[in-house]
Amino acid sequence: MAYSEKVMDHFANPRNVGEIVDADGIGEVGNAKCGDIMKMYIKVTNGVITDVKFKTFGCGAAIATSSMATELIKDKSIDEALKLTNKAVMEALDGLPPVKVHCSVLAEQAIKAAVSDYYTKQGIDPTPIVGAIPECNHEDGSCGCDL
Amino acid sequence: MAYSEKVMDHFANPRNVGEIVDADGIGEVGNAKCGDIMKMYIKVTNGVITDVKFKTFGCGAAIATSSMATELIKDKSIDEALKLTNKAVMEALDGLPPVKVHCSVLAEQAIKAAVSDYYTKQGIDPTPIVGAIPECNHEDGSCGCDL
Amino acid sequence: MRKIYADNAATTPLAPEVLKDMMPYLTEVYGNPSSLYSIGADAKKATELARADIARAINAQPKEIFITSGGSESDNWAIKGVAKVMAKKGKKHIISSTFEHHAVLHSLDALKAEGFEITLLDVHSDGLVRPEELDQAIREDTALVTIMYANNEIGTIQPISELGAICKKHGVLFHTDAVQAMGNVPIDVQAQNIDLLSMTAHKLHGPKGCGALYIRSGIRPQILIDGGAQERGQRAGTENVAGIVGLASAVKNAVSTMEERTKRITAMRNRLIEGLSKIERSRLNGDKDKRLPGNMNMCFEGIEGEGLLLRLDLMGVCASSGSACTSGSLDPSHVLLAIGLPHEIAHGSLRISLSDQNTQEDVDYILKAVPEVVSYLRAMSPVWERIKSEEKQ
Amino acid sequence: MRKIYADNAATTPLAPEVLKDMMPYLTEVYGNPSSLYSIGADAKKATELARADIARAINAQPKEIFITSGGSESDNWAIKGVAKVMAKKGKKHIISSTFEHHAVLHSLDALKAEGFEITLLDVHSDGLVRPEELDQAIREDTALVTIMYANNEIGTIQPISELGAICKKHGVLFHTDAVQAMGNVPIDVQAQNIDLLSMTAHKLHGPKGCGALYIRSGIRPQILIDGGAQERGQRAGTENVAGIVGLASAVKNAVSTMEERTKRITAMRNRLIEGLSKIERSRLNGDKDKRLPGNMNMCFEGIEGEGLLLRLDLMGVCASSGSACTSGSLDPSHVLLAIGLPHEIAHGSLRISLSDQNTQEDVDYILKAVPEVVSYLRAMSPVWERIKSEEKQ
Ligand SMILES: Cc1ncc(COP(=O)(O)O)c(C=O)c1O
Ligand SMILES: Cc1ncc(COP(=O)(O)O)c(C=O)c1O
Repeated sequence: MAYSEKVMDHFANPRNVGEIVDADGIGEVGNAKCGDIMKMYIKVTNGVITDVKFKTFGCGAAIATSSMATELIKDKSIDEALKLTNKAVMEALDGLPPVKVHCSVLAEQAIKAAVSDYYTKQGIDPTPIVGAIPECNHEDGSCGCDL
Repeated sequence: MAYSEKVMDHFANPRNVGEIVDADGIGEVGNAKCGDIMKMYIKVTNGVITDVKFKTFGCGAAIATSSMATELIKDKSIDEALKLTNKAVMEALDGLPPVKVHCSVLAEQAIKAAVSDYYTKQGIDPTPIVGAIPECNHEDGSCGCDL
Repeated sequence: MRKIYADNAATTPLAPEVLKDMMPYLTEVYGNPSSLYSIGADAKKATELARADIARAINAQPKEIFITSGGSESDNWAIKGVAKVMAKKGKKHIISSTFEHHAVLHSLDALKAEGFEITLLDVHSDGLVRPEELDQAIREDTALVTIMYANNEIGTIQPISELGAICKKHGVLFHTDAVQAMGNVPIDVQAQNIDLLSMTAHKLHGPKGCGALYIRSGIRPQILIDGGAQERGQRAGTENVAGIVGLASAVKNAVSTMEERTKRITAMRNRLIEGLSKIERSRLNGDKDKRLPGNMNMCFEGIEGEGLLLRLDLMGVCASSGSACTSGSLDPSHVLLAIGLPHEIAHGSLRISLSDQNTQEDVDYILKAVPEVVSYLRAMSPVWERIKSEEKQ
Repeated sequence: MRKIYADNAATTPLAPEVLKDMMPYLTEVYGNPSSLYSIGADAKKATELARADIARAINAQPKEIFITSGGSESDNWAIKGVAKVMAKKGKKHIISSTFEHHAVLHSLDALKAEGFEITLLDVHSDGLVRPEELDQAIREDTALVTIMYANNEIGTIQPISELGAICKKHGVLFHTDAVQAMGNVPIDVQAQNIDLLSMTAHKLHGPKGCGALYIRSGIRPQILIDGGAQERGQRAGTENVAGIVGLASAVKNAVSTMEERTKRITAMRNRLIEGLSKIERSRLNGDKDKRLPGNMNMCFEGIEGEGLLLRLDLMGVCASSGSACTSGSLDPSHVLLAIGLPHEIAHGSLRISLSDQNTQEDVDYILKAVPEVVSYLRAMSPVWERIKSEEKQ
């Protein structure tokens, strides 16, 4: 299970760690039972994500994908952020071991969850825009893990 | 399958190899199918084995036991020679690997066969004196091998 | 950067003196031990001396020692081999424990698929089976009891003598996986009524790829690897002469230095446990005393094991975890679940396993590194955040 | 005294350059390949590079190479593992040949005891199976064909491509024991339709105790050694990293030097055969041309093999024999009996197997030593005496 140098860099020096006290949207996905939880905070100004922070409980790949995902959506419009796929996160990290692909799925979902929360707080129903975010439940495979 | 030094000595420099052209008794035991045949020649004067020679087709232990057996009966009375057991041959050689014990049995039998032949040539029925010498037949185990 | 190897339960460095003993058999004495000529006989002699050394270490006879390729093969052979033979007598029930090594558990799974019935004894929260529960579990049709001597993750040492006595009382064969125990605790197969025992060289500074199975004289498990007449016809394959010599050398070293060495290692291990127990919301896994000298296994709430290991690696410390992530499966270690830990907590475990090559300075360094890494990861953990906020309420 | 090792079919000296490749993994790179930290990752990388090298040598993919403890384990796993899986589909018939290695024949015996039916193809007096006989032997319920690539005693090389094509035509799995062939003949599992292939390191100047089984992608023999997730979950046990690296190094060397090396060895071998054929009442065993480069196997009437070997050893020549005595059994080699030799003659066989490390001077010496020893033993042989006296009549 060898991680790429990019993964190790983002694990060793994760970008955007922390919380935003007055966040406009907060999303949390994952499940401690499964061993990974990601929580993402966004600050939105004029439809642009001007700041983003994360907290993650999880393995090296979970931390690295969180870090990379925040980098990829920072200063991007919400629309662009919603287009970010787990594949793009993986590619930006020069790949992930097969058993770790689910971490990139979590990262994608964490962003969607934060944006949903932002819309909800704005009084807008997020579902038509963001779609449903599946509950992570590794046990019945419904979390969408690639495992 | 390690041979003792004594075995290797008697294999490398076998004593009493050859034949006695005017032998008083000749015994042959064993079976080429089984991989060993011993032929023993004795010269008898006044009930004493004054000369003995052997020819052997067989493994290192077969050659060494032949050699040692001839040494042990040379200049001995026929009675003494008949008392030589395979165990005594083995002991004189500092032991044999378990799978080679049958070689010492063959040596004992070869002596008996030669003595039988001597008595037969003297017009004496050898059976009461020497006993029956079993045909070597490894396949049905009747050769008395210790295997 | 300082490099500290503290994962000796996973594997150990080959000891230089063991390698030295092996070298002739990797160079000039290359003969096949089954060959007649002198270079083969020399190899043969070496394997037989090695066999005697291994036997002596556990109070067995040389002819009761069978060389294998390691602990996994020994476990498979012992368990499947005895099961196959006993099945012919109508005995198809096997007793083991919930936290055995996978070499045992998966062998049992394979037998289950063939119609055997398996009873796994509980190891309780302290990681120890209860002899009386074994006593009760044994049935008329019990073919084998297989319980590990010491656990590879949490290091707990089972009451093997008592278990052996119970097996003897019932006339049931007793196998123990002593892969982790060998060299760390005194073993006497006679006194302890052990019928079969697995060991491997690479856990005690011997080479990888060589182990042994002790089989009490008179017992004949079905052959796992059929073929040539090696190992008295019970395990085929040209002998790994250097490996066998290495195994014996390692066993001999381990046994002869056991008392003094384990005392030293235990002291270091206790310092680690004491020091790291000061971390809030930490807990020691497995009984505090009935454990292998070098084994420390703790959980730290709010963090996940792989992240912990990787950051320790960045600081030069090689350790291990029962974390799911390290094994490529999503479930945390079956061992930690077996002692009753909830998944969330089982994910945050750390195993440090010391050997003779570790020093007090290593311990000092680990005592500094682990709290640092735990703090760092907790600071970024939403789980820890929740724990702390629940504490305040 | 001159020392000539001419028993390379039994085992080969570890090549110094192979040992050199292994040394890092016997010293500083001691990590467990399953571990996360860097010293484990380095070991992992080495095993994966090795796997790729081994795969390349037989035109397979790296994921089709599974490391084992040697040829015997590979044979057992392939044959028993495929048999168990195919039995579930109602296929319980296996085809092999009469002169396979015991690792194959005894695996087949074990399966026979479990209700499998075994057909052994005749190898005829030249030591070669006839493809048309395989074609006829295959049935609806044939689970597996296992025929060795080259024989270990008489060196004959089977028409593997034709056998593979026949298996493919019938949709039957094809395993070959290539322990002796590996590195001596070009092997292409794709072109030759080989589904499973056994190899071992110690026959080609690699270390003892490490081999491999090639398993074509899509085939899943039942696991022989259950446990950890090593070898993609198919063969448990902490990896013998040094052994794996040594196997790959040896395979790579053998394949890259094959053409030139085998030409040289074949020339020496031919000189031996020519020279020793001048001994009266001698005969070459196995086809003259379709044989391994280094293999010479001859019978000398009137003498017994062990005596021959021991006297050659006294003269510094290490060789081998299919004689009963060398193996501790009373029957002569099943291989020599399989090609139709009578017991008496089969007892007097001599196998000389050359490698790259032998020289023309070695050949000269052997050409002098063997006739001398044969004469000496014949002079004291009652069997020879009889042969000569019968000649006169
Ligand atoms: C043809 C053949 N198959 C299998 C084996 C067994 O290999 P190993 O000794 O590595 O188990 C050998 C050699 O001993 C052999 O020559
Ligand atoms: C308790 C236990 N049993 C069995 C094994 C398997 O041993 P090996 O890796 O030598 O096959 C191990 C180690 O991996 C172990 O810790």
